[in-house]
Amino acid sequence: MANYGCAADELQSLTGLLASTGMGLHNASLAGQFICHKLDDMSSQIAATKLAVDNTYLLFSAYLVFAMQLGFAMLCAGSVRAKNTMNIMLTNVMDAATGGIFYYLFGFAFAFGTGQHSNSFIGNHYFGLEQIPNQAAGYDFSFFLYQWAFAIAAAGITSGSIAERTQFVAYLVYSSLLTGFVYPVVSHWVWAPNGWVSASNTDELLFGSGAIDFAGSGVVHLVGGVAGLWGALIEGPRIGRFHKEGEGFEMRGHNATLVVLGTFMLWFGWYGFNAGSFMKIAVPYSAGGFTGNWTGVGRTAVTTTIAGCTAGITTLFAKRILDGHWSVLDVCNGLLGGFAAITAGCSVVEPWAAVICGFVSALVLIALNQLSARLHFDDPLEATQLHGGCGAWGLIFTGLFAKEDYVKQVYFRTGSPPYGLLMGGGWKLLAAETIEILAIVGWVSATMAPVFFLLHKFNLLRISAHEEIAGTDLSLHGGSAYYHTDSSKHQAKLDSGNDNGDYRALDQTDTL
Amino acid sequence: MVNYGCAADELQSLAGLLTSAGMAPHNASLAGQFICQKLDDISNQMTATNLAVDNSYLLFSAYLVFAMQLGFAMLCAGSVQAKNTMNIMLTNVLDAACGGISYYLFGFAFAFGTGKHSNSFIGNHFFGLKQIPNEAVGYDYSFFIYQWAFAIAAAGITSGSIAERTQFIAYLVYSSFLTGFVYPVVSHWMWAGNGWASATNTDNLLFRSGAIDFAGSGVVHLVGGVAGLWGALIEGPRIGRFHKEGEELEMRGHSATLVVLGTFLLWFGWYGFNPGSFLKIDVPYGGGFTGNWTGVGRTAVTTTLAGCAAAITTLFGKRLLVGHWSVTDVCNGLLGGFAAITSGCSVVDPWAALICGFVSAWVLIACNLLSARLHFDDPLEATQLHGGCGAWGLIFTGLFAKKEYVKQVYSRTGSPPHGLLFGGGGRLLAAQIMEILAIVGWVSATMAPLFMVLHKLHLLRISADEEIAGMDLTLHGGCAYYQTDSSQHPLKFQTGNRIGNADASAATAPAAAP
Amino acid sequence: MVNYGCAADELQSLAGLLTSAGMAPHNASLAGQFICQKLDDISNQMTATNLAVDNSYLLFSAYLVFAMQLGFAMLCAGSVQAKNTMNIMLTNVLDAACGGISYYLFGFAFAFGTGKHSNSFIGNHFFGLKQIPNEAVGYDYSFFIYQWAFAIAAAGITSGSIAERTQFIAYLVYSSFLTGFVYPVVSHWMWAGNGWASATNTDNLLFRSGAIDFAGSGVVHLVGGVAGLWGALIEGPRIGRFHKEGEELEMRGHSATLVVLGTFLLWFGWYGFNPGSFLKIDVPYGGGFTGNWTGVGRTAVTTTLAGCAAAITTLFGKRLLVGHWSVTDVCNGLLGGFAAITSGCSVVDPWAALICGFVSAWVLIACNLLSARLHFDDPLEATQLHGGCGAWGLIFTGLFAKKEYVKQVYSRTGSPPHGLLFGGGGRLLAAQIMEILAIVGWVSATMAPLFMVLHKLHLLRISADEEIAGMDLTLHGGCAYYQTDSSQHPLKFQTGNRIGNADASAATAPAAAP
Repeated sequence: MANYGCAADELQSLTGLLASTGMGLHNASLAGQFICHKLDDMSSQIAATKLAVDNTYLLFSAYLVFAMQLGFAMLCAGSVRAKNTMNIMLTNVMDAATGGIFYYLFGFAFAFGTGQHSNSFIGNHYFGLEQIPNQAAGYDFSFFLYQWAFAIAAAGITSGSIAERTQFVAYLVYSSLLTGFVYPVVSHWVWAPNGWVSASNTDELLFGSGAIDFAGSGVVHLVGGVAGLWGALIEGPRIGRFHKEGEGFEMRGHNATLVVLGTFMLWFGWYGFNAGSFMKIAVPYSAGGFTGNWTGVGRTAVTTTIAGCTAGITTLFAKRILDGHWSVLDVCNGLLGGFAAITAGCSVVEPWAAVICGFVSALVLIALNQLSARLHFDDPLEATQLHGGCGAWGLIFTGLFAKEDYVKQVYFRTGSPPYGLLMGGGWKLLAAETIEILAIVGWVSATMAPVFFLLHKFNLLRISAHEEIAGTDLSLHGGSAYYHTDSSKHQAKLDSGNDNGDYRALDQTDTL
Repeated sequence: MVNYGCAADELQSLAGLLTSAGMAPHNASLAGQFICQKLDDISNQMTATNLAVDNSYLLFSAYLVFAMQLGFAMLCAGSVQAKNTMNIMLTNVLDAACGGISYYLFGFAFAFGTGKHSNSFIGNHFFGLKQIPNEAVGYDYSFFIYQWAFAIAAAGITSGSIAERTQFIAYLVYSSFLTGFVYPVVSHWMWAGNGWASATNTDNLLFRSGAIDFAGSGVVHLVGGVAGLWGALIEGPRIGRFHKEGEELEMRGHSATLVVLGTFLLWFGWYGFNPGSFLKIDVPYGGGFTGNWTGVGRTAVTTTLAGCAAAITTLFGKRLLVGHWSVTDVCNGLLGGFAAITSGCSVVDPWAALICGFVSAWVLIACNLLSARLHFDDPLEATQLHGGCGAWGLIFTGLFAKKEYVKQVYSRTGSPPHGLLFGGGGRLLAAQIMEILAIVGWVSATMAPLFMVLHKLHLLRISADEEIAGMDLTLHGGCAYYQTDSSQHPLKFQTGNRIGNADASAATAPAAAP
Repeated sequence: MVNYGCAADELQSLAGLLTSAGMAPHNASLAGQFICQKLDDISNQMTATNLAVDNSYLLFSAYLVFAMQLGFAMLCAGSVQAKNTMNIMLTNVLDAACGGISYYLFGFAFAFGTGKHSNSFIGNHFFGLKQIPNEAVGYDYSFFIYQWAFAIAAAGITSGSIAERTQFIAYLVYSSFLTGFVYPVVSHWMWAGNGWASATNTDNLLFRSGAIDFAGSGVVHLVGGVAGLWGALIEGPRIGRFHKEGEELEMRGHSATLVVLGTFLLWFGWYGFNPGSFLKIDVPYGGGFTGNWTGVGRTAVTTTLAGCAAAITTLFGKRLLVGHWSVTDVCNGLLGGFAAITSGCSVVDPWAALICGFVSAWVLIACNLLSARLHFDDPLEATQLHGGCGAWGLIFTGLFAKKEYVKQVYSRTGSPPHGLLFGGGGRLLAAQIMEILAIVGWVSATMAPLFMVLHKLHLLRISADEEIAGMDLTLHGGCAYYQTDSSQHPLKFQTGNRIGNADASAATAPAAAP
């Protein structure tokens, strides 16, 4: 915190100046103390207000990010068949719940536990929120809440990839591991002040640049996507999805309304995800100036919006040309792909560049979907293609289009830091971005693939074919999600033995 | 508001000091005025910013709490049978709408109308928002909006308990009574500056402690739960729910998706409910880095962890007891954890929240088993969830409240009573138990007679015919869902449609249209 | 931004005063500089905090307004037949997406592009957000996001009026035109610093008053409603909706749950729409305790009360007229109340909001009766609701605007024209009526020809076959709902499935698995 009051020597020199007027030393000291005391009071109040504003901003951003979990739940529920609705919704609820416990106990510590004896690979402080709030590191509880909301998003992505055919126990295992260990390590690398690829690393920046992954195209989306890729690969496609002849059989989700609901909720939450990643809003770019982090925050909201919008429209027309109809489901996925892509560079690119980002990400998604259909890769929510593919593109995009001014403002750099290749900033940033992609793909593959494979070997991964055909809701979760027919058809039953004798009498006379 | 500028005597003494330097009195006065004017200007702007931050914070928290009403509507809709969906959603919409009017006219006055001639039982100022904004008590419009959003939540809880079998008129009567009178009185007791059990009471703290019910485990959840208990008891179970032999027929809600949607929205809104109850965020604790924002953040964390712990406990608990992984049970467990932590969220450590959630899950499971045995039918488990877990939450606070946090949150000095397990003595716990007894007594004394009178007048429960057919058809003009569309009436519109020509011309449209 | 530090001459005079005390000029200058430097630092930080608070407030309000788009999507989806769900949801998604691009490229410039060579009819700066952020006009990116969220709401209204029978291409054309040109022009008139009817016009106020349309009863709702009126009129009613004999066939939406969900989300978002229109919250009124935060809070209260009053009026009104308690009607009534209060929300007292809501409910009921008699078919009642109640809202403001609030909200001095019933003269009312006429005229002059041309080119309405089959099947690749799943194709996958081995092993799985 800047101090706007008087330091001890300042008070002394002010007193000295006043004493030089012939004012008695005692009087001078009184006058000096009076002025300095006022200034000190103001300074502490200003500091308090600044913290209040920043924490309020971060908390409400965290709430928005949390709302994305609702979006995921609805998106997933709508995208699967009715018989697996309970299953997928349960996984989404449990992502949040188990994530809350694990991230509290150790996930946050792995990710942001910098301090003495900490290293660039994994954090090791603040287990169980010990020593939080921590002025030295600048972490208050709001920061934990915000990061928790991020962590559960990654697990949510993966649950889409392996939907409709995974055992619930397998889900519990991989979800805990992903939220509690795999994801925190990556977020340590990229976001902690001593992570090895972090652009805010204060010691040694990778390639003198560090990878710019502002809100986590890589950390969140690519991680979730790659984990989903291995899960879906090892499980194989759902029964009936592909045929020997190579023909693909579309398995539609049971409720498009839920998909749209989920997409809009995700869009809503993304304003917390991207714009909120500034963490602080009351930071001016120049003393007394009109611009500050609030400008960056606003610009981030704009680039996010525009990237998503462009991707949605591109998908609309591209799918019309390719498939012949205007598909709202495809547009929703396109939108989300655009968001996933802009997430890395949202704070450091111009709004016009976001148009390019969204346009390309729509094409990336379409291409990957076609490829995965050809390879008989079955991801019920296209999560691998969407979050993995568009997330990777987003990192490269940032390496191409990051603007020097914005990099300096957002990452507090001076001089001329590396920035986007196409903006004349050289190769260093792009190289760092590419390294981030490789590192994430490598790390997640090295950790998650063995997990899924072991589960597979122990027959804990995939449900039986009978169960799959009957639907997991019936076999595992105690019944279907929907009972549109009601239980009034049980009249015979209730007639014979209803507790409410007087009503039973009425039944016999009136309804039979 | 603290004044960072100069008081009149300060200005005078500053000028005096300068005069003593040999400055001419006029000049000294000018110099003093210059400095003080600057300081005053800054002070005013700082006050404004402070108010702007606090009011923004409170307003957005209020919006989040309002979103809980949507959550309730979806949760209730999904938890009832399809044939009663319109009914329960209408009650949820009207909870908000009627609540808005009645809380504006008198509810807010009963709850927070402290001032001259006010007492510790009920408030009597600010009817119809008269004299609001009011600097003396510090209430601005944002405070009203926030409290209104709380008030409508209590009525929403009760509507779940008596769902699927209550006459609409009965609903209108009890809902107005609850939101307009019963709930405001309780909130006056616990939260107003002169409520008899309030922990912020400046005159006379109950047991020198006051009950700590920070965001309303008792005021909101227990009130709603007890009201629901009496309603459900007096109405009796839904037709077909229990059999003479004691066998139970589960009546499942028609859409688990809506239950999950509602649960997540409630979770989302709870971040306004609990952390928002600080009312102000721009309040430093004196240490520099920490302040109400720390308390707010910690409250959000405890809330989250309690819900998460309850959800996981419910997941495994139900798996062991019933044999399947049930998402609707997990959702209810989650909400139980939230209802429990609501009382102590601001004064306990995060690890204690885990205990709170863990126990609340078992409280809910036990209450549900008990109610099944007693043939008590609450379609949304609202009595068990909000009543049972709410009561547990109050006790939990009496056990686990941390001294340091009690001092910060309630601006106490010295060593106020705090959690029994933290060596804070039994005073707080006694006050908490007193609150439970008072709420159960008051709500029973007001709501039970009301439901009984409605019952005697045959205004409470719908007829068995109506119940079997579903209220949507008999009362609300039709079903909630029309998945099949009206295009099966081709005959009708072909023969008699006003735009029959458009229809006919459709085949030959290019030719016929001009 | 106000500067709380020292201007150059202030520093000089302070140093002069100190010198007069016998201080050496150098020392005096040092002491003066010291004090002024501190004040400057504080001033700068306060400016930053002020901007941070205002921008945070505006951004979160914008997010709330954006959430209304989700509300619209759900409301529309629930209000149409199941066979057209995909279609209407796609239009809602694209309203946001296309609106984002077109508003970025030129819509924002048309609306708020004031500057050199700008005029009172249309803006012409800031195309593609060039020169944003702009200190001179005070626009930051947050302002764009907020205005974009408003712009897409207008297009959303119209899509309801012409639902279930419009070609997708026609939708794309009118939507782009409305969001990109028609709406921005109107918002320039009413809200830009030099719009001809703007109440913030600094040169020349219309009737020395300007029209008070605080959050857009006219700019958003009336525009959307009138556009919908022409669209629905030119298209004609849906097949089967009316019969030659004048008999009416109600075509119910397929899901009341979605309607309630959408309504609550719109209510939630309206707290960004109305209170957010203050744009800044950190602005004191000079009195110390009150400021824009008070106005913001009051706006939230009036908005709530108007909606609540309208909902309750509709509930009982419809009960008397139709005979049942209808939740969908209550939802529409609620929204009508919100649409009406949107114009005057910031300048009327809470009790006046009750009147606003009460009347708007009857306006909506009357408009609906009239449209049924005239065989005007608007599937979502958007014309009646947003058009009718929006127009009433503008008149209401002309009647009930309170002088004190007009002065605060529009930073007026002296005695500006205010509500007729409060003795404020007819000027404001005249300006309000002028706004209604101008909007109806402008939107009719632009949108009616557009719809007519599309109609002539056979691009407007789908064929009767398509309409009966439903657009989801014919245009959008399939239905929205697949409650039955594809596992009924066992034969197919048993014979030719790629993972046939998994399938085969399934039969023996229980034995094989450990």
